[in-house]
Amino acid sequence: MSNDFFILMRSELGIMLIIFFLLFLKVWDGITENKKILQIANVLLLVNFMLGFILNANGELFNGMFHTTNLINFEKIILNFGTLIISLQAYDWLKNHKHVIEFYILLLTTLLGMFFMLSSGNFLMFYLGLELASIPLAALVNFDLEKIKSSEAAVKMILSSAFASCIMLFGISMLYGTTGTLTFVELPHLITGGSLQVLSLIFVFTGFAFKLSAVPFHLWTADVYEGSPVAVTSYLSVISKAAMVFVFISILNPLFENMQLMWYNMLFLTIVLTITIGNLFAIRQQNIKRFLAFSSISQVGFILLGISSNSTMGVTASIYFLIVYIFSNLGAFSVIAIVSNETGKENINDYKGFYKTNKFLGWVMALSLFSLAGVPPTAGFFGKMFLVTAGASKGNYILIIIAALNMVVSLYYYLRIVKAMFVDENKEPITKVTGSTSVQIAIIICMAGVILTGFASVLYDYINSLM
Amino acid sequence: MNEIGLTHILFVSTILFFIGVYGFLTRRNMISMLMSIELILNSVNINFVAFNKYLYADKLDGTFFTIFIITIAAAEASVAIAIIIHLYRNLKSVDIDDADMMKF
Amino acid sequence: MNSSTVIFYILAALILGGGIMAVTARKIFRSAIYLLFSLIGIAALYFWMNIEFIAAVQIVVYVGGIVVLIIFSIFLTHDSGGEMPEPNLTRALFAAFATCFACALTILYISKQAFIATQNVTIEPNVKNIGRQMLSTTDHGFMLPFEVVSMLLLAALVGSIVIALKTKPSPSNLPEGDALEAEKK
Amino acid sequence: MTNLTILILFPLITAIAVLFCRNSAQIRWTALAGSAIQLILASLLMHSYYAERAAGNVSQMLFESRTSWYSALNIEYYIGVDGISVIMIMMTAFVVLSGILISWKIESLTKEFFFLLLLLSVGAYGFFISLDLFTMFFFLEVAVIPKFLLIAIWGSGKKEYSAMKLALMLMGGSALVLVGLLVTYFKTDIGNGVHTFDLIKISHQHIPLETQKLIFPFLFVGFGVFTALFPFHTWVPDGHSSAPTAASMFLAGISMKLGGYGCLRVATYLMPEGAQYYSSVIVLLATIAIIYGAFATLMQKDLKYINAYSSVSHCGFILLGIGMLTKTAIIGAVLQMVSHGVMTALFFGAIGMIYDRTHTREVEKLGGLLKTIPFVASVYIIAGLCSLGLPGFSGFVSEMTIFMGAWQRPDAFHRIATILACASIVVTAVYILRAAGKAVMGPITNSQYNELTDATWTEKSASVLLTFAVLSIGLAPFWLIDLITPDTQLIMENLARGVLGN
Amino acid sequence: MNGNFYIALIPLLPLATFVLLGLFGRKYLSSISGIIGTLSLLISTLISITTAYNYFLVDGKVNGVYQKIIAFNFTWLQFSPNVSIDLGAILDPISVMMLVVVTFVSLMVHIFSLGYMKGEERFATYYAFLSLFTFSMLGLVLSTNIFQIYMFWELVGVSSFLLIGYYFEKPSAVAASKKAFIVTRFADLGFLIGILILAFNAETLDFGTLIERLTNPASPYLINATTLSFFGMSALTWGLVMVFLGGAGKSAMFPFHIWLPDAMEGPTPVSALIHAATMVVAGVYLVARLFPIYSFDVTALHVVMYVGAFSALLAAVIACTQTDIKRVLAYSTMSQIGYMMFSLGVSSYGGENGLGYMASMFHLFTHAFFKSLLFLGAGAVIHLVHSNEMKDMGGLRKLMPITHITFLIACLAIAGIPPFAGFFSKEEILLAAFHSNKLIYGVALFTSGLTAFYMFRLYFTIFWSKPSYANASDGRESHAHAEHGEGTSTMKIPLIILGACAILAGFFPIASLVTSDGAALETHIDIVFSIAPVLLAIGGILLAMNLYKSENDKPQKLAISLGGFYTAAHKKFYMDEMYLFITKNIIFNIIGKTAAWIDKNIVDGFMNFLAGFTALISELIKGLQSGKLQQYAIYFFVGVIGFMLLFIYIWA
Repeated sequence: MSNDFFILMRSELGIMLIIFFLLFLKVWDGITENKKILQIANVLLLVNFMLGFILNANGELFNGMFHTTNLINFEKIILNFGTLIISLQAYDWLKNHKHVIEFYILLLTTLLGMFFMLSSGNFLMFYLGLELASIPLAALVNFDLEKIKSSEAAVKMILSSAFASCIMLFGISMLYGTTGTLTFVELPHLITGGSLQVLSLIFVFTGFAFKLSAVPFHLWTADVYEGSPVAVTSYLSVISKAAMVFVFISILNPLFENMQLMWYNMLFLTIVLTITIGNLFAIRQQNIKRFLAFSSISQVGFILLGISSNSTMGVTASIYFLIVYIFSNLGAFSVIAIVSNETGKENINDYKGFYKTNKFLGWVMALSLFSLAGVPPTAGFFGKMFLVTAGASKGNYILIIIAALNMVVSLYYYLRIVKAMFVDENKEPITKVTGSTSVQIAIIICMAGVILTGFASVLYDYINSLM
Repeated sequence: MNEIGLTHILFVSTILFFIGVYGFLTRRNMISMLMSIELILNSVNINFVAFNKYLYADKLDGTFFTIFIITIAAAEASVAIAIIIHLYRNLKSVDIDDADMMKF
Repeated sequence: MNSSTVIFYILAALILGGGIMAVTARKIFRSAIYLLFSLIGIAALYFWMNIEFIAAVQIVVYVGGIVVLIIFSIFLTHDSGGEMPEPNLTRALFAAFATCFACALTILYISKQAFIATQNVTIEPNVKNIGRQMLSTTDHGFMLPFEVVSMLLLAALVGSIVIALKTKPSPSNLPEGDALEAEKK
Repeated sequence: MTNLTILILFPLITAIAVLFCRNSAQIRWTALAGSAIQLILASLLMHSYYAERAAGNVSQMLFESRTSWYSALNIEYYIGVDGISVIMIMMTAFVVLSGILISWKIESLTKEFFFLLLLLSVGAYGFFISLDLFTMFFFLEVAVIPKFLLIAIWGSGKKEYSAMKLALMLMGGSALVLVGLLVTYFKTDIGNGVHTFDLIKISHQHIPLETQKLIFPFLFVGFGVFTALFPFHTWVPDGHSSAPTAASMFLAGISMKLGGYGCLRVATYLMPEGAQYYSSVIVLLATIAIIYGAFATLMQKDLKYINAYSSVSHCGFILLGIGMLTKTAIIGAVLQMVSHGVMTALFFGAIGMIYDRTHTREVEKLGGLLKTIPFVASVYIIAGLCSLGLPGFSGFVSEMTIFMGAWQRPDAFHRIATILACASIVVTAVYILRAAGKAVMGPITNSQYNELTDATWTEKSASVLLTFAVLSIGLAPFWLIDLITPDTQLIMENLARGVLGN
Repeated sequence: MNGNFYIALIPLLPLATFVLLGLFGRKYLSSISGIIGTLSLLISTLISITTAYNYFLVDGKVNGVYQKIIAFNFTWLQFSPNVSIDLGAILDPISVMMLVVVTFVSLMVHIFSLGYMKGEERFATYYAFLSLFTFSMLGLVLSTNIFQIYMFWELVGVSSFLLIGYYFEKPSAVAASKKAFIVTRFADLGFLIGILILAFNAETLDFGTLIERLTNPASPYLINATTLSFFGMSALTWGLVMVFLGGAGKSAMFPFHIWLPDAMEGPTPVSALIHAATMVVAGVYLVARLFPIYSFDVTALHVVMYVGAFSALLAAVIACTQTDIKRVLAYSTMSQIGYMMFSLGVSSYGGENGLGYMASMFHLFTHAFFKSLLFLGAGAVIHLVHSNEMKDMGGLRKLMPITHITFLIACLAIAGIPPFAGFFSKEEILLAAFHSNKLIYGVALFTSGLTAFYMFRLYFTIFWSKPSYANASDGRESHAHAEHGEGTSTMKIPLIILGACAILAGFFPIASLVTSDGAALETHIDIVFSIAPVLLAIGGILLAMNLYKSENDKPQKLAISLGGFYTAAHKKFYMDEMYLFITKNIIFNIIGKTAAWIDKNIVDGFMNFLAGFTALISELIKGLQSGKLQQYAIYFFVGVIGFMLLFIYIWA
């Protein structure tokens, strides 16, 4: 226990400190005004986010249960950043909510869970992190307390995620049974591809697939996204997903290196299904959150495509894409948050004629959607290109063709919304909405990201250098 | 104890696992589903303990895993029950098939 | 066939029987009781394996905690005595078929697997060892997970409280049918 | 004029400047000034290109500049021009300027309209100067969304359907291109297993025959979708006819050329053997497009549909020229791209002017416009005459070059294809004259037409500008030929390297 | 004479006029545009005459042969190192002759139009178009390159289109202009393919080189071109026939003649210029230009011959039945060009055998004068009567004496009555036919009789027939006409000049100037030989006089007695209907509609189907997302089992 402890665990410690501080606030009862609390929380998150940059350190703690590298540190920074943005965009919603502090405690706990998951050195820590990241999340999903949809979503979320983690646990137990260890360092040599290990790979893989909402394990996603409060939806679709992707990257190949062919084939199947089915469902959605749920499912397919390349290129591309994805998705969610909060409208049809009344937000939404669709000059184009490039590096062209064609389908549904906003007539368009300064800051950051990330190769190079 | 080895225990746990799965897939009462989850978790626990006991007794990894799983199961159950009850207040039903407002 | 074996089979029967009854019983309350039996059986299995600590935890947490929680919630949802709705027949059949199939497959592979026990010095899973390792930060210490779990429990607590606090649903947010129902009541 | 980046930066800056304008007059003038200066820049580029060539610079690409962009993937921002690009840029500048002039009267969402137009032009300029396939692809796709929005917002008729169809089909095309590019990329090796997107370097690599056979269709069809390759042309009629005038001009004039340029520069140049292997298929499809497009045009009743289908037919010539794989034919194809670019822009401009006044594009409803709006009607007739390949206009030069080149393939299949292609010029005459005869000549069908006012100064300048371009190609093709021939020679040399032989 | 760049002025002056009048005429130069056009053409004409003078008399022959002189030439469009389209000017006997004819006739028409078109709203445009036409025609004549000729060919076509459609508000004029353009364009397709064939085989487009390469029996190009065969004809034959097709189109030979009568919708002076004297002989000129090659290929030459002869006969027969004076003249034009055509067809290259060639050129020369005279005369008549129909005319000789006399001269000339111009040229043609092919001779002879008949039918109907125009039913209108008189002096002067030419042109020593090989050809008028045609012509005239000199019912009776044949001829042997059927039913309804249908339903349908199909699948699988959690769990579990099966049993 030395200085290392504080340096290596600074993100976790920071989050914990914030949690305890907020608990203190709750108990102390000194500050009761929501706005103040929100401001404090945002500032704290900002500080925590900054903290991530100060030092880079590789190392492990607790006998290898906790380890961190530059890459993991960077991933945590990304998650911190996303959480900060979501916190900013949730301002309008939370300022009238009764349980602001609880919201932050739960939110930050899940974030903490993700951090532990990222830094986990064995399956135990991983599992704990996973549960820490999902159980409070279910409570968060239920945070629109008076909305029945919110509860329904929460039930669906907690039951299905419990089911999925059970299945995954079963796989982990098998793995333990065949290897005798749970430590990531020791496992790769012991995993040889025996038949029980195949089973456990399948169980673990499906567990991940569930969390990543890859088809056919995705079915909970849309319902949960639709029912959750906007802030939680964006958190689920961005942060939670990003964290799972990061973990998936650091577990899949390092651990199951000897079973590469097998998991590649699994991925192949999953990617094809995920991209296609995600798209097919996205086409028909009417609720904009639900729509983004399916779109994010399809996006996950692309991320998996990058991961499937099993190379530095693929990992870089995936992480890069996730950053872009955070910008674009949060951009879109910011608009949805404003609209939903001020008018309560969440249907795509409600967005008809949106551009007439809200030029700026219309463009924000359009740019975000273009970025999600992978259309230049937005950063999404670069992200998708790199993913597909990475996917192609394995020489599996069928996969690339399917992915490329699905990009066309996805363009259709993104354009459908753009069309609704820009072209369609509406007798009662959404009135002019602005949102608070905090949301606007979030929007501006996202838009800057969407436009600039692609052109500046710095980010990509930096991620690449972390490998 | 010679005859009853690890494998038998594993059989029991595996069957229990799938009983749990069956329950999860068929019981329409949400609380029942939660109970099925507990069954599954218990089967996993048996696995971990048995492996630890019979194969890898040099460390206590499996045992600890079990302890944590039990803890988490408790936490999960509490949150799940809270949510179910909350939903019940609005929906006046604990039938999972009634919770299908959001679909397609 | 010695006594230990007999005990094992009895325990196995208790566990599995309890489990099966728990997932098939038509009355929810009975179902909970069967679950209790099954869990107790598992605790007994731990005793049988000479892992008393886990067995104790099993009884304390599961039997004393979770099942009680479940039973409470059954009471809270008012229909503890009532029959549960029939499971959807096709769904049940399909699930039965699928689970049996998967179960058979898994068992097949488990039986095929040759498990090799370690030859290293064993550590007794007694309370002392467990306690020592649980709070140690080095050398197979589980201090960190312990802390993490405590965070989880804290969060679960907070979450449960927030959600379970009674809030009045505003009728406007209910679907039409439910709104009507809510008004009636 | 040696820094090519200015060609994309300038329109971009103009586009952004447009966003900061306060009223529509400012917007128009900014856009006009920007595109006028862009035309000057393009002319300067051409001038310095000539000067450089005259000074004996024989390198394949001039004014090259490269900056490492995504170094991990060896993606570069690599730009440069050869003769072909130079004239494409010139053409684009002409069309953009006149498109802006024609759109002078756009009243709704003026700012967005001009912004998107300029953005579209950025895509085109960038595409033509890129020498890195990634960059090229980037610019190719940049142009898609502005097209969608332009049609969907300012269009007419079933604009939403058309816009969506256009965007999806073009995206589908670029998806195919993407697959092709990626496979190509991974087949290249410039040492140490490093792959490259560098067009020039790839052209020196020997991509295995099997790969070429696999990939050429992707690249060619992908780009082909942009240039209305049969049977992927159906976005053309709907898209063009629904688009606002300037967008039609851009679409037919510039955007369809991106495809042709890509087919030539990427597909054929990089995959010489693939091109030879699939040559007959291309010729077949192109011939079908030409003939079938022409016949389909015969039955159209809407001025824009007529021109759109005729674009299918005319762009078939581009593909035919490329597919014939003879030097003359390829020169012809390039000429056809330029020629069709300006010609069809003029045509759509004329149609737009007619529509603005009469509010109909139905041939049957129009009539006698030559009497009431002689300028507009004359422009329509001039464009029509150009379209049907009248000597003195650009169409003649390019079509004849393609025919001459095509005829050099002596086997019966290519002969028949050539003859059928030639035959299309008769059909072209039929539909052009039918439309012109009914719409602008003949008695006045609607008494309201007597009240119409003739072209405004902006419309006049746009027409004059494009007519000038059409005529300058048509009357003095030799300067273009000088520009194109050396580069075509290089393409031919690459083709000759192919083991399949000709 | 190399470096005689001033030749370029001949076409460029009209071009300049066109640009000037086209751009500014309507607004600024409306009143003086006629003067400008006429003056510039006058200069052109003078230069051409000077050129002709220089060429024939000053430079003269080298070794007894007129040389081909390339006045200037520059590469316009390089296809490949050998093959390029050049723009240049060639001077040889036929081009020089044509220069003079074109500029001269055009000048006459310009002058005539000053009066005829006066007061037209688009007066300037008219002169612009006339200048454009003159420019194109001159460019065509001067072409050094087969592709150059094609280019100007098209330009001529389009100027013709513009001029026919001059009265664009008349639907019939628009239709006629379209028809003219499209029919000739269709023929030009043949021309283009012919060019491609010839250029491919000779690897050049330059006339000189082309002729040299394809006429030298030892040249590999020729051997190649004659051995390659396609459907039983050699490449060379195909090429030549195809080129002839183009010529046939522009020269209104059967079966492309249908546009010519309709083309009379244009202003009458235009008809005189384009559809009588200049453009329509372009086909003849083209064949003459390539004659050395044609003479090598009997098949091609036979095609020329038979098509020419058949057209001559057909047109003459139809002309006898038409009632629109301009149409009669149009058919007569077609018939006369048929003469020129088959005259080329019966000819062969060089020396005495080249008689047909010479005769053809001679007839072209003379025909230009008397036919333009006829048209201008008709124009004057129409100007007065405001109608094209014969029935509206009659007894005009008193009202318009000058027109009457000049018209008569022209009729006599075309009928081949000595000593008028037509007699001499027609004589030569008949002689050439007689020596070569008796069948053709017979046809020609019969046709010449018919010619005399229908021309005088026309003459008598217009100028005699009714006792006096003043007695016509509508007195008030006739009074107006009477005042109108013969029009301005600008209209009369050209008639007089052309009348003089129609008399004198026959004495022009063309045999020594324009021959197939450039060497002089000895010709003599064989009195005995001339008896038959002249008698036949006189017979025709007498018959016409008998029938039409005064109003009577003999023509009707005759028509009835001829029955079906008359009707068929009157209906132009139903050619228009046939074409209409083909275009309307086959091209439009069958091919066009099918193509449009396929495009809309199959090709586009497929794209829409793809979209619909995607949506359909989306609809079909929506049940997956049923909202029921257990269903989701089952799918999840099925996924797990699926993976198990796949990866344990299939992909293991």
